[in-house]
Amino acid sequence: MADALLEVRKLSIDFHTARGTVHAVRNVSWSINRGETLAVLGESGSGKSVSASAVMNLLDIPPAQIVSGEILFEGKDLLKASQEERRALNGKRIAMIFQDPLSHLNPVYTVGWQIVEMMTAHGRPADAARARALELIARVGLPEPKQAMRKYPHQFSGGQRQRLMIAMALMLKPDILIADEPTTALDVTIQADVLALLKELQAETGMGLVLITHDLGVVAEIADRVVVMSQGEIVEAGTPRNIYHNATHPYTRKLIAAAPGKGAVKHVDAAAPVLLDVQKLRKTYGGFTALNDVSLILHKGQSLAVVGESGSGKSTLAKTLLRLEAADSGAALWKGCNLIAMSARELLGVRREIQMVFQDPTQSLNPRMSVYDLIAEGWDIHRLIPDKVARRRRVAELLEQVGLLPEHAQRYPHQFSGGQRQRIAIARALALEPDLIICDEAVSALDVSIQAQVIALLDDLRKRLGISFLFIAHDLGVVRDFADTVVVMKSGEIVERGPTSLIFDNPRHPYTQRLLAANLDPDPDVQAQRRAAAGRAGA
Amino acid sequence: MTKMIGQRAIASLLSLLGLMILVFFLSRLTGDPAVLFLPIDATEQMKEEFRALHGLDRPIIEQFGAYVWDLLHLDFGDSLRKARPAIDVVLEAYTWTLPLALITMALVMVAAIVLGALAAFKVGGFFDRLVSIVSLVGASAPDFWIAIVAIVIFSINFGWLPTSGVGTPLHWVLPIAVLFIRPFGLIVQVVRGSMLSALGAAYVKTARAKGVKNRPLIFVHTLRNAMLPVITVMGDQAAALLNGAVIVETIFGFPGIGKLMIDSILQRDFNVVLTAIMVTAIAIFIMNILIDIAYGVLDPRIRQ
Amino acid sequence: MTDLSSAKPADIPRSESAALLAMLWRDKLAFVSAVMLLVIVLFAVLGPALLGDAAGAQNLRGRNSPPFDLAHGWAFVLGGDSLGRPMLPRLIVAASSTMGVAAGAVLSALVVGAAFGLVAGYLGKNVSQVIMRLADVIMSFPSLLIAVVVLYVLGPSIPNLVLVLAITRIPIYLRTTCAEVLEVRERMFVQAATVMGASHTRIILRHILPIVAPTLMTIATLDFAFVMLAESSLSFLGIGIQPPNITWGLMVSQGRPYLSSAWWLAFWPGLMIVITALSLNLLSNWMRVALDPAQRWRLEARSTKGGTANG
Amino acid sequence: MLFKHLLGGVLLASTSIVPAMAQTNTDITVVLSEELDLVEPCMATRSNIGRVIMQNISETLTELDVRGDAGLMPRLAESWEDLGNGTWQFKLRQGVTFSDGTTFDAADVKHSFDRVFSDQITCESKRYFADTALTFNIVDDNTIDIRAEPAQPILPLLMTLVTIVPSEAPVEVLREPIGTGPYVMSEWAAGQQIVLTRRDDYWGTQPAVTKATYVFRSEPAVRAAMVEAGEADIAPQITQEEATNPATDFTYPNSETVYLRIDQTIEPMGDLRVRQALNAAIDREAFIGTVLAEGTELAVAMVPPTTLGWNADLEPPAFDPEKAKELLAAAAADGINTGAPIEVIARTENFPHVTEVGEVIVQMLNDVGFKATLRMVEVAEHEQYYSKPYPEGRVAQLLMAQHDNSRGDPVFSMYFKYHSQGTQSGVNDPKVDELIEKATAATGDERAALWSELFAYVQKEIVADVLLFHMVGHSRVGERIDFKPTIATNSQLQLSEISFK
Repeated sequence: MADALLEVRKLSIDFHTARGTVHAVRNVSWSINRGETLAVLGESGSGKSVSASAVMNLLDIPPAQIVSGEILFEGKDLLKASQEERRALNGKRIAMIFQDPLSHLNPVYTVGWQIVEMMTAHGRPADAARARALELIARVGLPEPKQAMRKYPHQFSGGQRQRLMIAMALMLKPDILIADEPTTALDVTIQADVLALLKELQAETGMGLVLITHDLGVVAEIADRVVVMSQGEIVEAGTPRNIYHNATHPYTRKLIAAAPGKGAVKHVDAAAPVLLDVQKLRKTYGGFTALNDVSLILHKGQSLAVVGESGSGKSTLAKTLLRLEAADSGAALWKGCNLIAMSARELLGVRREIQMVFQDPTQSLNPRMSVYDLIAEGWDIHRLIPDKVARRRRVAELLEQVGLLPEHAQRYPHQFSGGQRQRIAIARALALEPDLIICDEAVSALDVSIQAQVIALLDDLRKRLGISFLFIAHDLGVVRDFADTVVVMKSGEIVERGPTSLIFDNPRHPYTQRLLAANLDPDPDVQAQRRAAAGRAGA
Repeated sequence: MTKMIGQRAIASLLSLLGLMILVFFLSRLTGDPAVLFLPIDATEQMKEEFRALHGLDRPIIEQFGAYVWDLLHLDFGDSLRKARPAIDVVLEAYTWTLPLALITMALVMVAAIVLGALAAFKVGGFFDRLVSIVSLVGASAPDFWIAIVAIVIFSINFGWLPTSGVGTPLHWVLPIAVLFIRPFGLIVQVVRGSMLSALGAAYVKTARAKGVKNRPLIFVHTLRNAMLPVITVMGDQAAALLNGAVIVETIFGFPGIGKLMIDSILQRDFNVVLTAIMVTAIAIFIMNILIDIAYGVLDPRIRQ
Repeated sequence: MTDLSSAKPADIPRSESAALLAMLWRDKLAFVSAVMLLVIVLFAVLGPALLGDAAGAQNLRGRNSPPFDLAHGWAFVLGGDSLGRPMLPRLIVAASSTMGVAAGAVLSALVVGAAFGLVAGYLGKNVSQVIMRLADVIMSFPSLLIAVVVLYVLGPSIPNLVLVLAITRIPIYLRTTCAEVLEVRERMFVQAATVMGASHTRIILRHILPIVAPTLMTIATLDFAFVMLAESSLSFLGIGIQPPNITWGLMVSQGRPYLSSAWWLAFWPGLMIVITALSLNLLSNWMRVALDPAQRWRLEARSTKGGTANG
Repeated sequence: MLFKHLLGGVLLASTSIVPAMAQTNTDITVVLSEELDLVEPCMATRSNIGRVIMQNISETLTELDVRGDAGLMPRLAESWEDLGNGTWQFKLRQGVTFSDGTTFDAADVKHSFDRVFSDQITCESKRYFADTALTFNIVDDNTIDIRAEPAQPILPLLMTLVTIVPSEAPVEVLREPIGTGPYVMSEWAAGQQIVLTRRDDYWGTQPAVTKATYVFRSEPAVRAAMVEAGEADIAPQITQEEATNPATDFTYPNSETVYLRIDQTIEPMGDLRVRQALNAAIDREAFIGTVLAEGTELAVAMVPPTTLGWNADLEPPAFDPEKAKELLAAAAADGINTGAPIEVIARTENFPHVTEVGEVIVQMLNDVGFKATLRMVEVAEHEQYYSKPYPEGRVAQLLMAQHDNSRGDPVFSMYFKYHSQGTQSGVNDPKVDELIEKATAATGDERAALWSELFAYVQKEIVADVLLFHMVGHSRVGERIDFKPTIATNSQLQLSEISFK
């Protein structure tokens, strides 16, 4: 331990914010050597990225303040090194990649330029840098490296961008690569590919890999060691197996328990009346077919999951049903009336009956409206509950229903955590007592433990109020826990449909099979078996 | 991109036509040029002869028809006051206004970008506050104050610069300096604001993790992203300069379009007014198209 | 019943405005600006009634008396003008018309520009293209010609002057609003409102306008100084405000011939314009943060300077 | 192309930094307030054109002596006599050539007048012959008879207003004026400068100035500063505030008269007592040395004292607010609405401090009980109120105006300002009309006496208007120049009068 390549020793960092000082990390220690993979596991707000940011000198000081501790690289304390020395280390010895490569790549420069800059910034000649960049772009699996060099970040897909980020990070053959949630925003199959790529590259270069993640599945798949963080502290450390099976800290246990995909599978109540009957819905954008004759039936009280990766048309389906986009053809019978062809006046009535919960509550809640205004807005629109006192009471009820406090009504969205915001969004949807709530990736941006809570909340609402759900998601674990019927979409078409148990236990379509295979299991043993199986299949 | 420029050009031509019609009729609401051209005790007969000579006695719609007909032959009519083709008068003034505007704008751009970016990088610091206050004071101070005080200091007290006029590059120093102040004050604020948000962007973090030095971090990585709103404001300011800088032209005896336009409006020299407005409008339209192109150059996402 | 309903809303705004005031007190620069503006508004409201006579009393033999000399009484502390009228009361009285013209012009330009911009932006790219070209036309139309046309045809008066100044400023608001709305209308919360059945009016006024408003406010405060100076140059050309009305802009332009012999004639009104513009800008920068619920925390404790906790 | 000025400037800069430095001793620079739109000789009576062209490029047959008492002097005409029957014979100077080399003769005179009267070109000097038909008879190359119908007793004086161009000059606006004067225009860079250079073959005495460069700056402070900084030698129009250096700055009467035109057709201005009260209410002395420059004189007539028929007996109306109040009370007692609103209308930039003069006058009028307000308007609007037909539905108006007559004879003023048919007249008085008509037709002492009587009648008897001031101008003349501005400097600036110290 003492002669680790990089060692964070008893690091404590505070953030001085308006609401007082936040102890972002307290007494955190971890270390990494070449060839090793260390996972830092934690939920948002746990401080899991802070120590890595400190290593890279990315903290803004102020508001951040390093209270105590050391960051030793090759035995030298980086915190005592000059800015210039630390800059020279960044990228060259220690590189870092981030979640959401789209925003972390500069949108106005070609990826080639950005990758080459990794070397030119450290004084290497541009020719050599170009050659190396071409080589690496090919290595991370992008077709036509020369053309790719000339393209801009927005011209690539999410997975490709992360590969480019990886290529960039590896330009100077760093000893350590810090990956901050590198696969979080990616589709499951892409995630599997990227993780595999990271492992391969690690094997080739022998670098140490620090993987910051919230996903137990990722840990199970890739990590040699793991430290679990909660509220700025390391609560547990060990091998993934050890932690998964023998977690001692209650937080770790809670985390493991919250991992989706373990509950009992629900069953359809086929006797319930049909609420929504979608018939041959079709939507094209220019030459691109987003929805190709999609048909599905939703019963009252049912939760129907639409599963697919980005570009599969699942969000377009939601938007078309909600008349945010006009369908080209087809019908969607809502209680017998065709949603697609409805007049504006009729539609207003339906707007009350169908509500939507969007993926990102930060964006779907107007930042300038208080929680009370957000929830009460629907009543203004539909002229319901004119009495102010009644309104206030109802808002309080709704907030309690979604697990918030009545006094939260006067606050603004930014004062809440992501999970709480999504609860506000759900409360807003519930305010109009809808028959159907369409959830578009409603829980995918949330931490696992909160995800579990929100799913439980939705399930509870379904049972108590008989609300139906159209549940659009890419996370199969969540779907398995919540849905009773699943349709799988790919390229605008439904490739498979059936009861949840059937889809999960016996997928027939190869795409479904691939999706399920790529889905990471939080159990390291399961993942190890799958790897072994895949290795045999490959061999 | 080419298609977009084509569309813009057509739209601009239509706007130009609208502008021409508007100015033609509105300007003729403002009185009779004959009484302004002729001395106060000129006889009614002289006024009538003057109107007949310049076609001002005809029904206005007929005058408009004749004007459009001439315009189609690229004849902008003659200046009433100067008895010369209006287009010559206007273009002459423009050869002064255009370089003045372009040089001023170029200097403003460089200074505002450098100072605004540095202020944003050390936000809240002494330099930041200094830049903010100085630029705001500069932007709201009456420009003739600055102009006359500058003449007194630099031309009379120190004798470093000529008071006014044109001829040598030194003659350009004071007009440019005075013109510089207001757009600089505005744009430096915009650059600062825009840089502040750009510096918070995720790609800046990536660049720092790559070990990019501060200077390229500010001026290469961040600045280009921060330029879009800056360019919009710069366009507005440049348009104002292309419209002429009346005060500066008046005080420094600079024969630009601003003073020409004012004089022509006050003297009801309609042809010059119309021509000046159209030439200015064309310059502004061209600049707007250039700005759109600049957007595309700066941000590849806009190109599609 | 009534008690319960009225107690709460009354309680909340009071604490909120108190919190705002406390925040303002903490930012000294913004506080001083707010006080300055308050004083100027008081001048504008009370000045003409209290000091109208003092400001108009001519004394040709005591003209251009220098400032900081109390021999002629407190009113002459900032000097006397070219007709021997005291500068200080004149500056105070002039605040009224100055603010009237500037606020009138800026606000009407803001309202008209923003209204058209909101509608055009909301209706989408094509409509806004048309509106933008219209703005181009107004922008290339020299403001002086508008002034001459309006004032010649409609006659010179303060409302007409406001009209002229407003017309010339509309394109700025139009373009800015239009461009911002084009972006804001694509945001998720607008879709969320649509899904709830919100009407177009509601979406524009309740969801889009509040997001666009801070930008417009910033431009409006910058415009204030611009309009005051534009009014000054119109006066200079003889088509703006004319005596016996007084504005700072008119005083600046009237002081122009005396710049070398009696600097204070143009200096004080110019300084008032600068101070007003500066105060407005500093306060609007502060308000931009203070009125944004998501940014307000920055002001609640001054020790922090940007940047949020991450991790 | 666009940057040609700047590039040209770079080349220039290597040879000269400050232009005045590079001038040889006999070159001068004159800084004027207003640029010339035209250099057309027949427009030379317009002051901004005349200052450059008159007698420098283009000459006239006769010339009015503004420095001495010589009265009308020969220029291109050596002598003239009245042949009776409205005909005047002019003997032309011999050996005079135009700058294009052609010789000056009687045909040139006739052609010059033909151009003035043509409807193909607008000429200012035409207005002086408004109701007069001229016929020309070329006796020989150097003699021309000009007959005026009706007879024009001051025809030789009117000859000071018509510039002579060669008979080759086309009847269109000239851009390269050809004249008999001592200078030719060698450069006209619109917006920047006009350069006159001395001719070698001028008929008269060679002037001292070899080259004159005219530049244009509308800001008076800048004009004064240019002379101070040595960039210019003469700044003919600076303001009172700038004229602070006795060594270089001259103050002189500039032939302008400021007055308030009373429109007698509107109540209460038709009443004599009201008009007297207006005159008594204004403390004219208070303006002088304050708002208006020291040296400004109180006006008793529409024309300056150098004019024919000047009535030395006239006194400016005394400032007597008590009397004004009494007069008003008396008028009010007779049912005159003395409380009717009165607009004092003035033109911005008409003369320096016009707004202040207006403000003070309004204050003074209100002090005695008038209800006056000030209205400042721009030139085009002022024109609407100044000349007939006056706008309908107007309230009582006092129009402040400035009138220039440096021509030596009141005829150029009195008809327009006082005759019932005059375009700017607010008077309708048969005796005034009669006196004007008689004086216009008279000659010699009789003419002077009639004008004198008219001045007295207008000012004392009918109190036709509120005459205010005979104005002064200020010029700054560089230390190396020997030049004294005169009453005519406003409208002409003869380079031949300039010498070097």
